[in-house]
Amino acid sequence: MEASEILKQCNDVWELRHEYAKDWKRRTGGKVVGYMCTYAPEEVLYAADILPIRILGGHEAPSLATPHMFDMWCPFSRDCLNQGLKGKYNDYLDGIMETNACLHMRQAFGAWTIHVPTPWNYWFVMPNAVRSPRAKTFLAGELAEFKKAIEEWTGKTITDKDVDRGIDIMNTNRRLMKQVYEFRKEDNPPITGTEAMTMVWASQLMDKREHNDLLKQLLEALPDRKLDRNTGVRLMIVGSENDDRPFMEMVEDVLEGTFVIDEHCTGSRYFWNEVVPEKDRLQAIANRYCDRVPCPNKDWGMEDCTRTRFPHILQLAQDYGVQGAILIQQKFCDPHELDIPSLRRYLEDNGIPCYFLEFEVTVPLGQFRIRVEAFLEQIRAEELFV
Amino acid sequence: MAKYKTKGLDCWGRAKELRMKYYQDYKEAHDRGALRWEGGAWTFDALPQALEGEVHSLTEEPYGASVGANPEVQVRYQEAAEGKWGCARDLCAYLRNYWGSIVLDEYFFGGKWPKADFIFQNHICCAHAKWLQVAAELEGGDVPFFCFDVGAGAYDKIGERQINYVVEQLYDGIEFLERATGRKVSDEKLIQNVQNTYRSACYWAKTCELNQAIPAPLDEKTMFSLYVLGTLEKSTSAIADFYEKELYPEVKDRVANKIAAVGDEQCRVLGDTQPPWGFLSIFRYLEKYGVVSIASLYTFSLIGWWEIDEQGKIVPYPTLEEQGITIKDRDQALRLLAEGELKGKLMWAPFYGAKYKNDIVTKIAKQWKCDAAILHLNRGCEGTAQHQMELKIALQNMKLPVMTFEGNMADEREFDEARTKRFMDLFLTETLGLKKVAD
Amino acid sequence: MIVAGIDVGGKNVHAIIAKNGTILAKAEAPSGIKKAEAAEQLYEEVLKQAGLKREDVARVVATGSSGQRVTFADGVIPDAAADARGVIKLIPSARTVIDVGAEEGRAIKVSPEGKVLDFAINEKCAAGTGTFVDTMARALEMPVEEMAKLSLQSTRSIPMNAQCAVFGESEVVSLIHQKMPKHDIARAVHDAIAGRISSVARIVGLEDDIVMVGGVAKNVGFVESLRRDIGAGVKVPDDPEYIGALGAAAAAAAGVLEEKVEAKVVEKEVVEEGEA
Amino acid sequence: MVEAKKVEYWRWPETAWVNPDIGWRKGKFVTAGVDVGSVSSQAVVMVDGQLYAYSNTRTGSDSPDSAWKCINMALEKSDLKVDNIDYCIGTGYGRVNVPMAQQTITEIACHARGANFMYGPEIRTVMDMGGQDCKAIRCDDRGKVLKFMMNDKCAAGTGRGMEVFADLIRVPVWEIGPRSFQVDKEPEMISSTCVVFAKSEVVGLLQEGRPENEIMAAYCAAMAHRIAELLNRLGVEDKFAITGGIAKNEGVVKRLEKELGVKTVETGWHDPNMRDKGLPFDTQIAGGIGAALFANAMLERGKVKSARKA
Repeated sequence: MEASEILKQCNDVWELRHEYAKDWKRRTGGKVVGYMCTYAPEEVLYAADILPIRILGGHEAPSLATPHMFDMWCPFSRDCLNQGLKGKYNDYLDGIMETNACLHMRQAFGAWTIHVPTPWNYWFVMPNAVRSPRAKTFLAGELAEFKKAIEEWTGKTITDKDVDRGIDIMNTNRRLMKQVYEFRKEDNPPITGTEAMTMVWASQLMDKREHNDLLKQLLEALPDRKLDRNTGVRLMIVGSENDDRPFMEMVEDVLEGTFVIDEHCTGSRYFWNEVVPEKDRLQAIANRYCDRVPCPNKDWGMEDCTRTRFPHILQLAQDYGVQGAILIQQKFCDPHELDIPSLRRYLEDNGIPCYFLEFEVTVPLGQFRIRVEAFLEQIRAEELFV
Repeated sequence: MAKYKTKGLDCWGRAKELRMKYYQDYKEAHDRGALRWEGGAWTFDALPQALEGEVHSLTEEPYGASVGANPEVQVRYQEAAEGKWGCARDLCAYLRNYWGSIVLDEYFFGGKWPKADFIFQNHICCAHAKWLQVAAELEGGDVPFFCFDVGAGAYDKIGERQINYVVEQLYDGIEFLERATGRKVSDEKLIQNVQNTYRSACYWAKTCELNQAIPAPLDEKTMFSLYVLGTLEKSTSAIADFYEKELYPEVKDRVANKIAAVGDEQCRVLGDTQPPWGFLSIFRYLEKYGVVSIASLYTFSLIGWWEIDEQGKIVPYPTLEEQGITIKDRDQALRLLAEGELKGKLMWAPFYGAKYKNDIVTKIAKQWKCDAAILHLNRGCEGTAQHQMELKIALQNMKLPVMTFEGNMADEREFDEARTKRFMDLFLTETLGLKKVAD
Repeated sequence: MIVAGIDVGGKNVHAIIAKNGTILAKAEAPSGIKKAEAAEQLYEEVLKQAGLKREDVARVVATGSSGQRVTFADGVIPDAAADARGVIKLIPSARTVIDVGAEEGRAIKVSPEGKVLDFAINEKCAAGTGTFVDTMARALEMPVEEMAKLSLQSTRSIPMNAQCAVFGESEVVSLIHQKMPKHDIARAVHDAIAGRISSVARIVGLEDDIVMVGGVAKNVGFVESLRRDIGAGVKVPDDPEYIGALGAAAAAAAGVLEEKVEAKVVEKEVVEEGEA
Repeated sequence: MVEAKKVEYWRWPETAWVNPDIGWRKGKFVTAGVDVGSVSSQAVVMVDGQLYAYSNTRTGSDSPDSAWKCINMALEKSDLKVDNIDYCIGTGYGRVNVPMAQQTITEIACHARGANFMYGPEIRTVMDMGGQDCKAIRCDDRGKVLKFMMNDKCAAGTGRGMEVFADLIRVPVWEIGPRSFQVDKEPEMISSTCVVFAKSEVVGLLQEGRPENEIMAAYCAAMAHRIAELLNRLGVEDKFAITGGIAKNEGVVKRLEKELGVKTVETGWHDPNMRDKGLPFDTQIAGGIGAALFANAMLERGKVKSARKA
């Protein structure tokens, strides 16, 4: 299959996520569980043959959510709740879960469990002190309880073999997506940032076994793919949740820039780390979620004020030949707001110019275009003078 | 002529004195060869306070609030944080006051910013660990930093596994302290501090429980200035004594003699979250209608420990004496500390879901006989403002009239006093049908 | 009994004189800067219309954001209270009132007696106010009325970021630059504000009958957008901009008088601060 | 409609000027910069990088029309036709809709370059206060952008805000600056950040019978403060110049200097003989100048070909 055809299928899943999930249920008769944060241990859900899908926004004014979350809560989490309140999930979602993460999604989850009819819901206590060895032990215990709860709910015991299968599905998906990202290092990447991230969005919305098949075909097709476009400035996009396709397209199609790498929980941060197998499977999964690239909310230590995410971002920037970074953040997203002033200094001190943008459910494209265009000019300013 | 007799608190002056001494001690600590550490109001201060020799802390939220109560200073600090440091304007208002204070190298209680010897934080909301992580950066990046994770689950889900998670961290914390300061943690002091922590937390709860009386012996505006001590150094004898031996007996006496906080009490209001500190005058405004704010999950359990009894009632958490416990060793002390904090602090329950907050707060509304609720939709603190709109719905479902107003506990740029009073007029006169009783 | 109601808002003053529930005369004028005088003059005018003298009027009640400035009023009631009373008078089945004025958008839950049970106000942001509409009309270089009618021709919705009046204006400008048809832009503007208002209304709950009042209720484009958002059932009474004055008159007739406080700068009193 | 009858106090005079000392036919390259902003549009025509003609007009709702309007107005008193222009660059909000332009560059780059030309190479910080955006720009000695920041949501402190205010208080916009200093003592600034709510705050002050000048002072102070907040985020480096419409409002500029503790370079040509010749100096044409200069440089370096039609 043509790369473009495969990527279009990913985009279809993203655009028609509900239709996909309903169809999946029809085909498999399995259960579908929505999760609101990427700290949800999908391995265990796959082990139980449950389809985990990420709850994403609809990029529309979340006016149904206002009576439950007033204006100061992040527009993305309000948009997610709004989708639920609109009944978009009513006829197929079997369960909803949230993990200890930001306060904003907790609001959305709290309201969801009260007002959106969903048969099963689960609060998963994901520890915050991910750099403390204590967290790994605690998380393994939490996973055991989670596994038990699912067994009680589905009436099926989850064997070690099942868990191995779950881990394998997730790891394969992570490995394949990382291989696709490799192509973005090329001078003229055969895949745009918009396409690459759409691929990740699809992975969060569809059966990863099916996604893996698409990825394998994509990896075969990419070497021969030549895009008829000017790469322009090699950009990195960093920050909180981002599935704002119009913005990405504006930068890559209208302006002369290409996102060659991202650091989002709807992008690389989601799949960068694999589970390292060990005898105690749940412990292996626990280690993965403690050692993964952290959400800023969990990026702090027990010795000093260092962060682990910053060096990782810099490494990505260097590996992918980044000329400039666009730091985005959902309005009111504290975890990222708390890191951005430091991150900006860190990257600029390391020679990577940054520009900051605040996202909402719909971004004012007119306002943002001038900013990004000027930022691209700033990066290539020398060309105007020699 | 007022309905009830009323008078100020005898222990008021003592409370003020303890507070000012606290901020002075931190400032002068180094001159006296004492150690200085920064941490949150909810951190396990029993540990660093158990280090050998003299040790003083600066808790970040009360500091941010002190600044917030002075709009001119607050705006200057926050604009420094937003301008010079470049942080978002919608972050926690206390945090911006705190960062701005460091950026300007200005200690609100006089002199330059007193840099800490170490940081001993605990992570409650999205901001806490990051708050002092950045503070440490601003202070030069070389301040030893330790932070607890207490997000182990809601009070009703706390078992051995959850307690162990925190106890293990407490042991790590002690190692960190001894490594970072070169001083030893004394078990004798530690045990003493844990006992004090229990006294502070349990006796504050007992005091709040007395507010179920009609007329209420205390109004929230006054309680704000009383629980604050527990957010400073809950593990010291001075403060534990204040709660157990001064405040509690006095309030008990007020109830016995029907001494009211507000003489014209005719409508008992339930509150939520911190008020706009610079504008406590809105409470005086309510008093003109005989309306008195007497209860809130926030005021009760920010430092108070509680539990839900068999009848589903909210009652103060038992003291060590009531549990018949005398602490023998370090391990027992640490376990009791973790247990009380995880099980007793109902304020944490909302972090695990709207249902928890609704359940607890509707109980409070009933037990404390509230006639209405006035909720401050607090843009300044996401932690305490969680699920406020859900709470509004839950309270209205129990037929309690509810008014909300948007504001910010410590960013006067986000609070409109005149406008808020306009809403209060509307709510009090139209919805509650009250008339002014005083001018 | 003859009574009068005066509603002094951010943009206009409305006055009504009624006798035993029937309106004898009503008038409107821009409130301008000197609101007290504007109210004074309009009152004279409406008295003349009704062929009455001041002493013929038993009671005058004022309302609106500057109601406190009406020196000749016997009483003042909050604007939301006036809305509630006024609407219930015209449409007794009303349970939810949405009032969008020049500088404030609000929703009120009313009892059958016209009592305010709950209310929510569009918090301090111009988006969701009449002024936002005016600003956008200016950007489109057409009168508000024209923009309203034009928007009805649109069949597609463009999501617009209705955060700030000034930013909204540049959004409109960039839409114009994108050669977007003006009727679609006009609709986008109305949809954006309607979205904001409907979310405020949802806070008090959308119980039927839902009635929209206030100056913006005359904007057919906006009402259309609001109906698309919260349902075709939204009712709009005749002369929706007079509801406040009508409610004030009703209050006067009912003898409901909140004690009148002179508008003065509240002196900051020193209160012991607490912390947390 | 009430509004229709009202005088429009925000309406500042449109201007145009042609340099009598330059014979454009002798020149090697005729370049133009057309800056179509959200509120005002300027056309600048240069001959070999020398200021030949310019205009400063109001922007209509249609960019192409506005572009034509201002370029025609600039060339009204000259025999130079648009077809004689070798290369034209469009900039500003409506840059993508400038029909006579061969290329576009953002106003950020153009204002930095223009400020460098107008105020001189020592300029390191440029503040462009446009109609709906404030842009704080850091640049080098060639007017190359090193870093920039723009105001975020709630766009108080923009030219548009000042116009709304002028209309409200019924004072011609150019009188506000001077009159804002005719006060006994500096009043407290308007607290609201929002143009619309600042408006109701102003109405409130007027009702309290506060003198107009005082209110103007309060408003200018507020605007200066907003802009200072933005500049603080960027960090102001000397020398500091202001371009755009608000630069003409000393009521804001002086207060801004006071807040930042940095003086702005005085408005006037850096190039001595342009100053001596008394060429008119308009802070609003910086963008157009920058664009025209970029066009000239590109032709000089053969990066682009002349698009001259006649």
